[in-house]
Amino acid sequence: MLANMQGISEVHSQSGEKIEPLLSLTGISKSFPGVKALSDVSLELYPGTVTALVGENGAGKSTIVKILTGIYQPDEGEISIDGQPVTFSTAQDAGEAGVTAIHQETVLFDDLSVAENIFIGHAPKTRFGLIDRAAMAARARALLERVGAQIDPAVTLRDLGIANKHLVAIARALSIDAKIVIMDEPTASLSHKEIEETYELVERLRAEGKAILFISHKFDEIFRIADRYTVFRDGQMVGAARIDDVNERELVKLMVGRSVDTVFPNRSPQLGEEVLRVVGYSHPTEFEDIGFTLREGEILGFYGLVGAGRSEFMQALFGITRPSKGAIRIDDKIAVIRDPNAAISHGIVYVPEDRGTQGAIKGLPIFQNISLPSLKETSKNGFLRLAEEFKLARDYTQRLDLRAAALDQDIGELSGGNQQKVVIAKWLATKPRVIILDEPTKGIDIGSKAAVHEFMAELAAEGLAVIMVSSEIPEVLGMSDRVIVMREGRIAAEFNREEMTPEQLVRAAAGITEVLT
Amino acid sequence: EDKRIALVVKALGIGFFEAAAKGAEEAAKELGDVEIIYTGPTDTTAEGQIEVINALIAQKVDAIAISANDQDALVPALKKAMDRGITVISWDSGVAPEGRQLHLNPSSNELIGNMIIKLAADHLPDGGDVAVLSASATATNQNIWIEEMNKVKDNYPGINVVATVYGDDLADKSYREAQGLMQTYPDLKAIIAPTSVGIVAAAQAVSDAEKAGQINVTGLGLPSEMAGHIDSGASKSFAIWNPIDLGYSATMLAYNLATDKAEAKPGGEIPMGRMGSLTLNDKNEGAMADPFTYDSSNINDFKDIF
Amino acid sequence: MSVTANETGSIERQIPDRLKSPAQRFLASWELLLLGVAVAVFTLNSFASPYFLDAWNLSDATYNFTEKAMIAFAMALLIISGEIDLSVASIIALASTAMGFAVQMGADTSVLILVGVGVGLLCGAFNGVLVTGLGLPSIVVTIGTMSLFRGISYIVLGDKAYTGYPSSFAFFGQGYVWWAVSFEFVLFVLFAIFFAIVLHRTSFGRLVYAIGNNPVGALFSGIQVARVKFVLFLLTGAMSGVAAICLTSRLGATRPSIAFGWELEVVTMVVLGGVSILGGAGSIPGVVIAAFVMGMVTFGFGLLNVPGIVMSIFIGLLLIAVIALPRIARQVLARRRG
Amino acid sequence: MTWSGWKSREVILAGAIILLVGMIASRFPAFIAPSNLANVFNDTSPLIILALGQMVVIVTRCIDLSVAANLALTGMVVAMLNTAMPDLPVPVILAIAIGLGSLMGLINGLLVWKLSIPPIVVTLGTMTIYRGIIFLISGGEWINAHEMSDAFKAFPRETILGLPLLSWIAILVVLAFVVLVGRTALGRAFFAVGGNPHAAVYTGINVGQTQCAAYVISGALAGLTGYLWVARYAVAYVDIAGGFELEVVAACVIGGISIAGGIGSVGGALLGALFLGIVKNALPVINISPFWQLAISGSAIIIAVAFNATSSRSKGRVILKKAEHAT
Ligand SMILES: Nc1ncnc2c1ncn2[C@@H]1O[C@H](COP(=O)(O)OP(=O)(O)OP(=O)(O)O)[C@@H](O)[C@H]1O
Ligand SMILES: Nc1ncnc2c1ncn2[C@@H]1O[C@H](COP(=O)(O)OP(=O)(O)OP(=O)(O)O)[C@@H](O)[C@H]1O
Ligand SMILES: [Mg+2]
Ligand SMILES: [Mg+2]
Repeated sequence: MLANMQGISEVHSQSGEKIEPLLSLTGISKSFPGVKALSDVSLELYPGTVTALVGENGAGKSTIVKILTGIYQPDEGEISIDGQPVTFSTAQDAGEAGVTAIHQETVLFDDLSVAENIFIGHAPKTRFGLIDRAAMAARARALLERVGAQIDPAVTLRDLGIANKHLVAIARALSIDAKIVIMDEPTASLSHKEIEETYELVERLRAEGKAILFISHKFDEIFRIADRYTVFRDGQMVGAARIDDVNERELVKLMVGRSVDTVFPNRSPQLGEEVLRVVGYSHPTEFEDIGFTLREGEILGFYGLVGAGRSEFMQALFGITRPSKGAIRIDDKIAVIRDPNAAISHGIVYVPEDRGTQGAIKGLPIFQNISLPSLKETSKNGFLRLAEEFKLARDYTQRLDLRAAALDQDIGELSGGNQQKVVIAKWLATKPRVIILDEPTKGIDIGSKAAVHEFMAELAAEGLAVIMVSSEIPEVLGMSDRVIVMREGRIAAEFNREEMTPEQLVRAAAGITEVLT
Repeated sequence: EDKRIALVVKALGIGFFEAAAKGAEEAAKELGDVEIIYTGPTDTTAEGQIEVINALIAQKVDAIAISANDQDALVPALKKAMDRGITVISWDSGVAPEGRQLHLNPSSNELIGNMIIKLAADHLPDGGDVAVLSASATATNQNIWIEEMNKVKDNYPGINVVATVYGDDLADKSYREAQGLMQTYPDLKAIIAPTSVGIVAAAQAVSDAEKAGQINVTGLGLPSEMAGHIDSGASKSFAIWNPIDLGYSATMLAYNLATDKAEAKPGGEIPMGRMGSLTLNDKNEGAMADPFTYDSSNINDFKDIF
Repeated sequence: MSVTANETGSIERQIPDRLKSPAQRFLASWELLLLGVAVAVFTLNSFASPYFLDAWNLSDATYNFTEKAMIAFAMALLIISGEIDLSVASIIALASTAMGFAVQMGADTSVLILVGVGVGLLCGAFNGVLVTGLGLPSIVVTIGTMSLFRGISYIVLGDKAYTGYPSSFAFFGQGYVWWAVSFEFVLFVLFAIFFAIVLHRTSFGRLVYAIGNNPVGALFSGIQVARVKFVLFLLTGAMSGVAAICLTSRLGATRPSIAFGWELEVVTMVVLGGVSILGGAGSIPGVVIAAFVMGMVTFGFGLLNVPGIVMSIFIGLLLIAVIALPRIARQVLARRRG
Repeated sequence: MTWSGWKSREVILAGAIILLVGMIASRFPAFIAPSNLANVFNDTSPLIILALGQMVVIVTRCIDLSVAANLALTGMVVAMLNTAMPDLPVPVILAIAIGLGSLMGLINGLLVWKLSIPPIVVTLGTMTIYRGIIFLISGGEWINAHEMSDAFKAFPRETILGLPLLSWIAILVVLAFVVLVGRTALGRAFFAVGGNPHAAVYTGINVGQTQCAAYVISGALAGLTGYLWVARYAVAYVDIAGGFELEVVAACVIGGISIAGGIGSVGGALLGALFLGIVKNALPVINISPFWQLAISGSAIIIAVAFNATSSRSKGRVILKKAEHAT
C-alpha cells in the first residue's frame, strides 16, 4: 500500500511484461487566486488501460484535465508523453500531441452544424487552405457511426436532444487521432442506455490500445470499467494502484480521509396532513395531465430519464412557466400560481437543478443571496436593514454547516456543494411548506452528498413536504417514501416505498410498462 | 489693457469662418489694443455654442461676436452675457433681437434672395427647372434667403423652382441630395445652393454624373473651393461676400460698442473701419455690402485669397 | 451533520459577517480613485485659469453636466440591471417638441411640466414594453427608438423651431434658488440623493443588483424581473423628461436636433462612474463624482478656449485609462507574485 | 449547407426589399431603371462594406462603435497625404488607408483582448479619441476638392462594365466575406467564439485573439472606406460620416445578426445594408420629406429585431411532440 500511495507500482501487461507509461505527470502544481487547486501531483496513464480518477468535489480532477488539454498551464511540474517532455499552451497543442478529452461541461456550439462542432479548430482543408466541407461531412458521418449515433452531420446542433449532443461531444473527442483519451464525468447526465453505450465505447478504445483517464463519482462504474485508480484529495495525489487491489470502503476512505457511511439515513416518516394536491397539470408542449398529492413530512421522489420533463413540471409548479390546464390545491384550497412570487407566498419553493445560473446569484454576497426572497421580512417600508439580513443569514448558514470565510463573501467564490447549501438556506429562510429539490446531489461528492441526504430527512422530520427530483436510482430508493416515474412528459407509474425496485423504476422510465401492469 | 473680443462661429474648421477669423485679426492689428479669441463648437449645435459662451462669460471677455446655430436657443445664454456687461453682436447668421445688441448681415437678405435666382436665370435664357439645395435645417440665414428668393421668383418667367432639399451642411448628405434631385427631375437645369458646403457637394455630384455643362450649380460659395468646378463647367458662376471683410466688420462693430464709441439703436450708424459704417434698421440689423459674383473671368484672382 | 444553532460547539464554527470593514472597502474602491481624479482636475484647473475659482463661474460650469447627470442616475440603475437605454437624448427631443407644441396650444408652465415628464414616461414605457414584453435586447431596441423618437420630432418640426415659452418656465433652466446656486444644481443634488437612497438603501435597489448579476437566478428567487426592468425604463424615460424640461427652459427654444449625441455622454458618465457596463455593479456616488469630473474637465478646457473635441479626446482617454489602469496593475501584480 | 445556405430570415428580408422596390416602382418607374439601381447600390456600397466588418465583430459578441471615426480619421490622413504628395499613386494610398484602419482596429482589439475591457466601453472611448485626433492633425480645417489630385478623386468613380469601382469593391468585399466566413478556420472561429466563448477555449480557439482579429478586419474595412468616402465626396473634415456607426449597426440588426453573438450571415448584413440604402434613396424620389427618414429607419430596426426575435424564439424541446411521434 505504501508503494501505491506514491503511485510508483509497476504495471504489467496481461502477458506479464512491464509496460512503460504513455503519459506521465510529475510534480504538477496549479494555483488560482486564493486556491491551491493542485500541489505536487503525479499521474501516469498506460496504453490499453483505463485509469479512474476519483476525489471529492474540488479535489482538482477537472483542473488536471484542463492542464492535460492545454486550457490551463501548470505553475510547476512536467508533462511527458512517451518519455518526452511536452508543453501545451493551447487546446490545439494538446490535440496535436495526441491528447483528447470529453470535458465535464458540454463544450459545443449550438448554432454550428454537427460536422462543424466535431471539426472546429482542425477542419480538413482543401489545397487552397479553405475548409473542405465535403471531406468534413464525410469524416463526420464516419465518426458518428463509430460512436453509434444516427445523426445527420449537416443539422444544427441546437436541434439535437441532450443525449445526441453528448454523442457529438464524444465524436469530437475521437476526431482527434489521439493516444490518450480523457473523460470527465461522461455519464453524469446520460440515461441508462447511453451509459451502457459509453461503457462499450470505452472497452473498444481500450482494446485499440489507448490510454484512458476516466473521472467519475459513481463507484459502480469505476469498479466495472477501470483497470487502475488514482485518488486526489485537496489537490494532492493520495493513492494509485490496480482497481482489483481495493474495495469501495477503502477507496472512499482514501478520498475523504475518513470513513463515510454510504447508507441512506434511517427514517421513520411521520406523515401529517395533505399539503399539496395537483390535478391535471398540463403544458402545451412539455408535460400533460400530472396529478398527485403530497403530505407533511413526506419525501416524494420523481424519477425519470433525463429530459422526461420533470424539471419543466417542477418549474411550472413554482410559477416559472405557466400551465395550460390544471389546478393546485394547497391545504385543500385552490391556489393560483402565476409567478414564483405567488408560489413562495403559498409556501412552495424550488431548489433548481442548474445551480450556476438558476440557483446562486454570483456577484452578490452570501447573506444577500439568502435574504433575497425574504426581503419583505428583513426590510422596513422598503428600506433595507442589514442587521436583520445578517441575522437571517447567520441562523440558516449555521444550521446547514456552511463553510465560508465570511457572510459578505461572494457566493461565486464557494465550492459547488457550499453554493448548494446557500441556495437551500435561502429557501428555508422563507419558512416554506413544500420544498422541491431538483437533482440536489448532482455533481456533489460523496461526503457532501450524505450531508444533503441527512438534511433532507431532517426537513421531512420537521414536517416539511419534500419533492425530490433525481436521476439516480439509489438515491430515489434510499430517500423517497413514494416515487412517481415520468416519461415523455407524462406520469408513467407511481410506487410506494414497499413496491419499488430498481428494475421497476427503469422499466417504467423506459416505457416498458405493459409487462408490469 | 487689451480688449478681448470673441469671434464665435457655427463650427470650427469651415473655410468661410477661417477666412472671417483672418479678417478679425486684421481688424485687431489695425486697432492695436484688441485680442481676438476665435472659438466655436466642433459641430453646428446650439448646446455646443452655449458651452462656449459660458466659458467666455467666465473669462469676462469684453465682447462676443457670434454667428449663431440657432436664433432662439442662444438667447438666454447671450442675455446672461449682456447682463454681466459683455457686448454681444451677431453676424452672418443672426440671433433674435433680445439676445444681441445688433446684427450684421453680410448683405441684405432681399439682395441675396434675388441674386441667387438671378445667377441661375442668367444662364437659362429659355427658362427651365431649378432646385434648391439648402444647408442645415436649423440655420436661419439660408431659409430667409430662400424665402426672399421665392418672393421675387415671378420676376424670372420660365424659371421653375421644383424642389427644396436639405443637405444639413454635410458634404456627403448634400452630395446625395443633389444626386436625388438629378434622378427625380431629369430635366433639371440648375441647382441653387446658398451654402458653401452644399454648392461644392452639388458641383461634385454634377461632375460625377457627367452633367457638367447641362446642369449649372450656383449659389453662394468660396472661390478657393469652387475654382475647380468653375474650370470644369459644373458651375458657371456663383456669388459671395468677402468673409474676410465680414470678420473685419464684426470685430470693428464689437470694438466700437464695447468701448462705448458707439451705441446700437435703430437708425444709428456705427463705423466699421475700412468698410465704412453700418446703418441699423428698426430691428438693429444692418447689411455690410453687396455680394460679388465670381465666374471664369475673375476666379483666378480670388481663389488663393479665401 | 445535524448541527442546530443552539448546540454546543457550533459557536466556534460561526462565520464572521464581514471580512473587511466598510472603511477598508472604501479605501480600495473605485469612488476613491475617481475622487482623486476629481481633486486633481479641480486643482489643475484652478492653476490653469485665474477665472476658475469664482462662484458664478463654477455655477455656470455646473450646467455642463447637471442635465446629463440627472439622466445618468437613472441610467446607472438601468445599466446595473443589465439593460441600457440609448434613446435618452431622443426622448429629450420628443419631450421638448411636445412641450413646444403644448405652448402653441396655450399651455402654461405647470402643464408643460406634466407634458415633459409624461412624454418621457411614455417613451420609457415604449422601450420597456419592447424589452421586457417582447424580450428584445435593449441595446438594439433603443438604437431603434433613438431614431424613431427624434424622427417624430423631425416630422413635427422639420426645420422649424418652437419658441415663446412662458417666462415663468425659464426658471427651471435659468433660475437661481439662492445666490449662485441654480435651480438645476439643486435638482441635481436632490436627484442624486434620491437615486442613491433607492439604489443603496432600499430593497428595490437590492433587486436591481440581483437582476444585473443573474437575471435567471433572480427570476428563480421570486423577483419580478420584467416588472423591475420596466420600472427602470420608466424612470429613465421620466428623468429624460425632467432633463428635457431643464434644457428646454435653458434654451428657451426647441429644435429637433436638441441634445444631439447626449446618449453617449450619459453612458460615458455612468461607465466612468464605475458602473459595470455588463451589469451588476456600480454606485450613485461614483456617477456623481464622474459627473463633476466631466463637467470640470470641459469647463476647464473651455476657459482655456480649447475646442470641445479636444476635451472629448481627453474624456475618451480618461474612460479607457480609468478602466484599464486597475486591470493593468492587477496583471502586473499577478505576474510579480506568480 | 446549414450555415451558408439562405435561411428563411434572409429570404424574408429579400422579399421585403423586393416588395419595397416594387411599391416604389409602381408609382415611380424611373426608380428601377438599371442606371438608378446601380446608383443606389453605389451609394450603399460604403454601408455594405462597413456592415460586413461590423458583422464579424458583432458575431464575436463585441461591437465596434469606432468605425465611423476610424473612417473619418483615415480619410483625413490620406487626404492630407494627397495634398502634401499629390503624386503618391493610388495603390499606395489604398495600402496606407487599409493599414491605418487596421491599426486602429488593432488598438480596439488589443484593449478588448489583453485588458478585457468591455467592447462597448473601448470603442466608445476610441470613437471620441479617433475623432479628436482628426481635429488635432487637421486643425479643424477642411480639405476640399480642389486641393485633392485628380487621380485621388477619380479612383472610386472609375467605371468598369457600367459600374463604378466603388461598387465593384463592395462586391469584391462581399465575395471575400462569403469565403472568409464560410470557408476559413478564422471565419468559423468568429461564430464559435460568439456562440459559446467558453467552449471555444476548449477547442483551442483563443477567444480574445479571435475578437481582436474581428476588430482588425472591421478596422481595415473602415480604413478602406475612409479613402473611398473622401475621394468620392471629394472633401475631408472632422465630422464626415458622423453617427454613421449607428447606421452600420442598424444594418446588421436588420440583417438578422444577433447582438448576443454567434448568429449572422454575409447575406443578412448585405441585405440589411441594402434595405437601409434603398429607403434612404427612395424617400426623395417618392416625395416624402427627408424629415421622415429618421423615423422610418428607426421603425425598420424595431420591426426587424422584433421579427427576428419571434421567428428564432426557441421552440422548447417539445417533450410531448416527441412522445406523439414515438407512439
Ligand atoms: N478558474 C478557476 N478559478 C478559480 N478557482 C478555480 C478555477 N477552476 C477551479 N478552481 C478551484 O480549484 C479547485 C479544484 O477544482 P476542480 O474543478 O478541478 O475540481 P473537481 O475535482 O473537478 O471537482 P468536481 O468533482 O466538482 O468536478 C476547486 O477549489 C475550484 O474551486
Ligand atoms: N436538447 C437539450 N439540449 C441541451 N440540454 C438539454 C437538452 N435537453 C435537456 N437538456 C439539459 O439536461 C438537463 C435535464 O433536462 P431537463 O431538466 O429538461 O429534463 P427533465 O426531465 O425536465 O429533468 P430531469 O433531467 O430532472 O428529468 C437540463 O440541464 C437541461 O438543460
Ligand atoms: Mg470536475
Ligand atoms: Mg431536470
